Amino acid sequence: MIRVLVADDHFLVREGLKMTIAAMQDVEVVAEATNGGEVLAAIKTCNAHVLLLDMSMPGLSGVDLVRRVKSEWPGLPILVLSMYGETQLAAKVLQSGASGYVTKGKGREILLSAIRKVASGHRYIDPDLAEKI
Amino acid sequence: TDARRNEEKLRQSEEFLRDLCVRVGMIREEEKSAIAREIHDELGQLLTVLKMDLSCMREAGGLDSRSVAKMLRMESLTDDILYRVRDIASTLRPKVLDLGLAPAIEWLAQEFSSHTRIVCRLSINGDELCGNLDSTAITAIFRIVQESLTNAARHARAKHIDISLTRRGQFLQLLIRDDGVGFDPDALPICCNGLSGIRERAVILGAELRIDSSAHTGTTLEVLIPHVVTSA
Amino acid sequence: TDARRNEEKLRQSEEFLRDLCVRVGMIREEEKSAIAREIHDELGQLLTVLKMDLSCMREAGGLDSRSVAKMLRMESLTDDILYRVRDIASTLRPKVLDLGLAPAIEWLAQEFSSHTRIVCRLSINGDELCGNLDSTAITAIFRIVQESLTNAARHARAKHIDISLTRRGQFLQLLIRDDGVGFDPDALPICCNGLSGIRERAVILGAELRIDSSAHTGTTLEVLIPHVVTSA
Ligand SMILES: Nc1ncnc2c1ncn2[C@@H]1O[C@H](COP(=O)(O)OP(=O)(O)OP(=O)(O)O)[C@@H](O)[C@H]1O
Ligand SMILES: Nc1ncnc2c1ncn2[C@@H]1O[C@H](COP(=O)(O)OP(=O)(O)OP(=O)(O)O)[C@@H](O)[C@H]1O
Ligand SMILES: [K+]
Ligand SMILES: [Mg+2]
Ligand SMILES: [Mg+2]
Ligand SMILES: [Mg+2]
Repeated sequence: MIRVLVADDHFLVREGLKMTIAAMQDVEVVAEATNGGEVLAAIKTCNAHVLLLDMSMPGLSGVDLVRRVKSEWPGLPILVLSMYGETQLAAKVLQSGASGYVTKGKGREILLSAIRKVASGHRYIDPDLAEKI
Repeated sequence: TDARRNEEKLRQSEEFLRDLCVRVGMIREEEKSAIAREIHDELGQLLTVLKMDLSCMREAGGLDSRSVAKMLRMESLTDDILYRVRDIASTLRPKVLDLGLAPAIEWLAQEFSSHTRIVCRLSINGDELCGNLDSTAITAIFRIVQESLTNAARHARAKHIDISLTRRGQFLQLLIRDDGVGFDPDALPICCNGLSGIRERAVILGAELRIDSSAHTGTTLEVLIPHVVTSA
Repeated sequence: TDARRNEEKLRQSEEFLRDLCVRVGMIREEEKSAIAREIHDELGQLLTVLKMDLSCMREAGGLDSRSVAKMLRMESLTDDILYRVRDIASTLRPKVLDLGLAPAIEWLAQEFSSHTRIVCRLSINGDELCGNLDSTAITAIFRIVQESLTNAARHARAKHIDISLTRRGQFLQLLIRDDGVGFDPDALPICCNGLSGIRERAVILGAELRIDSSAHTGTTLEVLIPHVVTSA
């Protein structure tokens, strides 16, 4: 089982992600967070294999949060979920240490391959963006 | 002394207007980013949720093939709406502006080339300098480039556009040059907003603006931005 | 003659800035209505289609009760999104502005009273005159009233607000008076946008603006709009 920590400040989005992941055979949600502080706290206790991270949350978030998590937990792959489709942003996020970047609104298939990819130590870039990079 | 007093009054009124102009320009950008944020954070998130609901219901199985087809149609409609939402928000204020001037202009040039098939060459050498620009200045410069590209695409019938940003002593020099049909900058209809938007941004930057244009040489827009602006 | 030349230069620059200011204010409103239209028409339309698709599928029958519950949830989510779309669009530019100044101000006062429970009294006597205002002027006056009401609600702790619009010879006089705590208009922090927005609109209207305020009398804002503006 791939253990996922889900971080998003939007309640309904978290519910949606949990529902989506519940239907995946080999993936489970082990903890949730709604801001940067909660992410850092949850990592310590939940033994996650993947951090599924919303790009914009209140407080510490985005690139800064990715850097912070990477410096404290270099072995934890981060898959960033974002509303933004600009390739420069994706590049910046990956450069800061994230393993994957997916724009929100993608279906279960893409989310599943992305989670599996980053969990096994590989990179994943949203197919819509990959062609532009 | 009467002349003196008049002059002083005029100068004050000029100052007042300049302040107002800067202020209004800033408010306008703030308004835009507030709307962009609202669109992203509110509409975008809810649409994402809807999309997940639709996919989950379809993938859970148990639906007949007609229902599955309907669900797929709704999912793709939701994708369209999400696409429009992203597009509207990034027209208002591209998020990439947060990364700084160079990435923002790169993004702009890339989008522009892919939409218009006009070749867009970039040369950004003042990057260390750009790092010091505050976000008001970055946005103003970005908007000048954006409107210049739009004009080149709409009016110039240009094949190439060169954008350069270079340090020139105490100034940051922005040049945008197209090889199109040119126009007469002194004989403009008053109906248009683009160039006055550019002028407004120059005022905000405290910059000097020059437009050279002729049928032979195409159009060159030069903006000389004083270094002072960069220390905010 | 040196003084003359200077004065002339200054006057030109003042004129340039005034033009620019008016232009920028107009663009801002145009931009807002364009975005409002896009959000309202494009997104609104697509979402309505989605809503109909959802209802249709549910009402066609053949779904088990769990699926029906999910469909209902998605329909209500779509309603929420539609509501947000309308809200954003009408914040940008209330549709009621198309009906003219008097109805727009009535709508504003009504919305305001119902949200704040502050009594809002209207007296619009210059209505024949208002009929001649062009849409730029109508929008500018509307925005002045809007910001004044917002300020009264946020800062004044007022119980009553009087809005009047009256013909005064060659002028249209707009008065907005609250019975709140007042403030010192000459000692304002520079962080705020509301009053400079009001000033900008006064410039657009070519109007005179006066703000009287004290702890005893509350705040009165007077705008004298020259009749000339009305013939556009
Ligand atoms: N790069 C260019 N090449 C050729 N003509 C140009 C160029 N830039 C501007 N022009 C001319 O100058 C005019 C004014 O430009 P401006 O951007 O102010 O208005 P516009 O593009 O016509 O309308 P908008 O308000 O949408 O920008 C244009 O209509 C066009 O004739
Ligand atoms: N009707 C009023 N009664 C009392 N104080 C007022 C009133 N209108 C304005 N003020 C004072 O003037 C200040 C400036 O008002 P202004 O509208 O420019 O900014 P703001 O309301 O604070 O912020 P915003 O930019 O959101 O409008 C206010 O902060 C408030 O202290
Ligand atoms: K699961
Ligand atoms: Mg978020
Ligand atoms: Mg233009
Ligand atoms: Mg205010």
